Amino acid sequence: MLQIAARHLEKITVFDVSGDIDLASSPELRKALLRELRELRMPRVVLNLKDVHYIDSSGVASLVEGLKASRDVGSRLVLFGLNSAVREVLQLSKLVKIFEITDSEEQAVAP
Amino acid sequence: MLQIAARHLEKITVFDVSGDIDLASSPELRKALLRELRELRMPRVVLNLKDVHYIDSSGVASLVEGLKASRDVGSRLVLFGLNSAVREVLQLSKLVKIFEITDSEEQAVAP
Amino acid sequence: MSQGSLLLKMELRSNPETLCVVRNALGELAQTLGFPEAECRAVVLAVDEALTNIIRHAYQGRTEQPIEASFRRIRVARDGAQKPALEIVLEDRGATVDREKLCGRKLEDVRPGGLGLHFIRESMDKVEFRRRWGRNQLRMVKLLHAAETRKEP
Amino acid sequence: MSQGSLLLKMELRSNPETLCVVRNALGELAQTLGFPEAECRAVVLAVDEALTNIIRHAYQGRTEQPIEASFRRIRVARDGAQKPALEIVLEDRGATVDREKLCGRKLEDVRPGGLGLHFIRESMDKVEFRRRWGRNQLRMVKLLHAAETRKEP
Ligand SMILES: Nc1ncnc2c1ncn2[C@@H]1O[C@H](COP(=O)(O)OP(=O)(O)O)[C@@H](O)[C@H]1O
Ligand SMILES: Nc1ncnc2c1ncn2[C@@H]1O[C@H](COP(=O)(O)OP(=O)(O)O)[C@@H](O)[C@H]1O
Repeated sequence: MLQIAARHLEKITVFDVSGDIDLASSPELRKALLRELRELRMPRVVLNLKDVHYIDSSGVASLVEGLKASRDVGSRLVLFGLNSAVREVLQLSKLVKIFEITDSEEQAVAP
Repeated sequence: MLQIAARHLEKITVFDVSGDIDLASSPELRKALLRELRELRMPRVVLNLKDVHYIDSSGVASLVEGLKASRDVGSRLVLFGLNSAVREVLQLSKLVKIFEITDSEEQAVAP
Repeated sequence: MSQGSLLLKMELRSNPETLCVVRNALGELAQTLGFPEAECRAVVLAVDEALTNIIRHAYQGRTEQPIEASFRRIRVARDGAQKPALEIVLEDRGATVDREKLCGRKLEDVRPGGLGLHFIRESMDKVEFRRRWGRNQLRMVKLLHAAETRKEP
Repeated sequence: MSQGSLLLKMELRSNPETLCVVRNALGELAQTLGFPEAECRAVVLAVDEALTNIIRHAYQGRTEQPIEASFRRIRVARDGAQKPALEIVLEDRGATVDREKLCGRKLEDVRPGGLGLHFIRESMDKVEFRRRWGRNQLRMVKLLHAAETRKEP
């Protein structure tokens, strides 16, 4: 079961995501990302993936959609806290390079 | 998969147990306990159950066998670090009272 | 018995190493159905104990023997209403269960063994054994109390 | 195809909620067989992706449709020796797979979708599709390299 909790800093939304991101749950992540980026035009959206222990191609697709939306509206999508399972899958997808990934939340929200 | 690591203090053996204790793994726990108590006559054996997230009746049976052995040879068997899953099962077995259970390792190895 | 919608069926072998596989699948299934955490643990315990008994008693420790586990969402009549529940049926082709022995023992007697049936009965709302077509069938039902209350206020 | 010793067979429904149940069971099964952690994750990913494709493409998102997953320990000839391996067969009764589409796409093209087959091929040692008796069959094999080396030095 996926849980997405939002924290609002000034001009930044941090989503603390926990659970598995798969076919059942990725639509929820996609919705949260698109709402924050396309509708609310948040200048930066940060995904805390520390408690995500599984992601599959449908999860990666949601992240790519979020990334595209952020590019369209001139916002930034930043990921941090990737554990080995998530990192492996992004590496396998050859998409690690296109995402902005930081080591810590501090870096992810830095001005 | 069950893992049992032994630490030896003066006249006390502490077993750090991790994994599930079920029909597949309880014989291993039973063997470790009986060896320490019956063969080596260790005056106190302490079980650290902090990383045990599951125990069933075959696991409880192994603990009861350890307890009986400790009584036979005049040693002590002390448990600590029980999380809710383990505690619930011991409660269900009505055997919580017959075991010596402490809150911390400090108390478990105290003179 | 096989009414209701099938959630999952597993064909297993009577090897102790199978238990953790079933526990993991079932824990997740129960959570998906909306059982609170402590009830997920109870359902998992009951099935683990029942499979342990099949391996030890029905098959007398022989490995590689077939066991079938099916999980269905059903509705049962309770307090004049139809309540959703999880039905679990375990089937083996082992020795006929001796019903005399199924009554369990007094817990006051401190000794290893004899706790499995007690755990099963405490964990589930309904437990029934039957012999049918040369197979032992154990049917267990757990009501989805909490989820019901949550969804239909 | 059904040689080797059966470890587990699951009868599933084409509901996305089923995926986590299968992942949990399989993760535990792979660990029990001796696969190192990263390979357990790879096998779980491959099966999750294959089931996702069955749900989305073969059944076009329709839920409650039947899927069968079987897991066997087999031996395959490799480098002149017989190596132990895990064989996974997934079967569905959905639309016939269009083999043209199964080749996948170039990853350079940044867009959502089209990664599943790539993940499956990268994660497993052998991947075969076939249509048989009105069913789609996907057979995947993962060699138990590490365990082999450990047990037979
Ligand atoms: N599936 C079964 N098939 C045959 N006999 C069983 C089965 N389950 C339980 N029994 C009988 O019931 C008794 C009590 O079972 P249980 O409470 O689980 O304790 P234990 O298995 O430790 O003896 C067993 O000793 C056995 O004789
Ligand atoms: N089980 C299947 N049944 C039918 N068609 C499939 C199946 N798996 C894959 N396909 C076809 O192969 C294409 C590529 O699949 P995949 O790499 O998993 O990416 P995606 O599912 O995101 O399109 C799919 O779009 C679909 O046309």
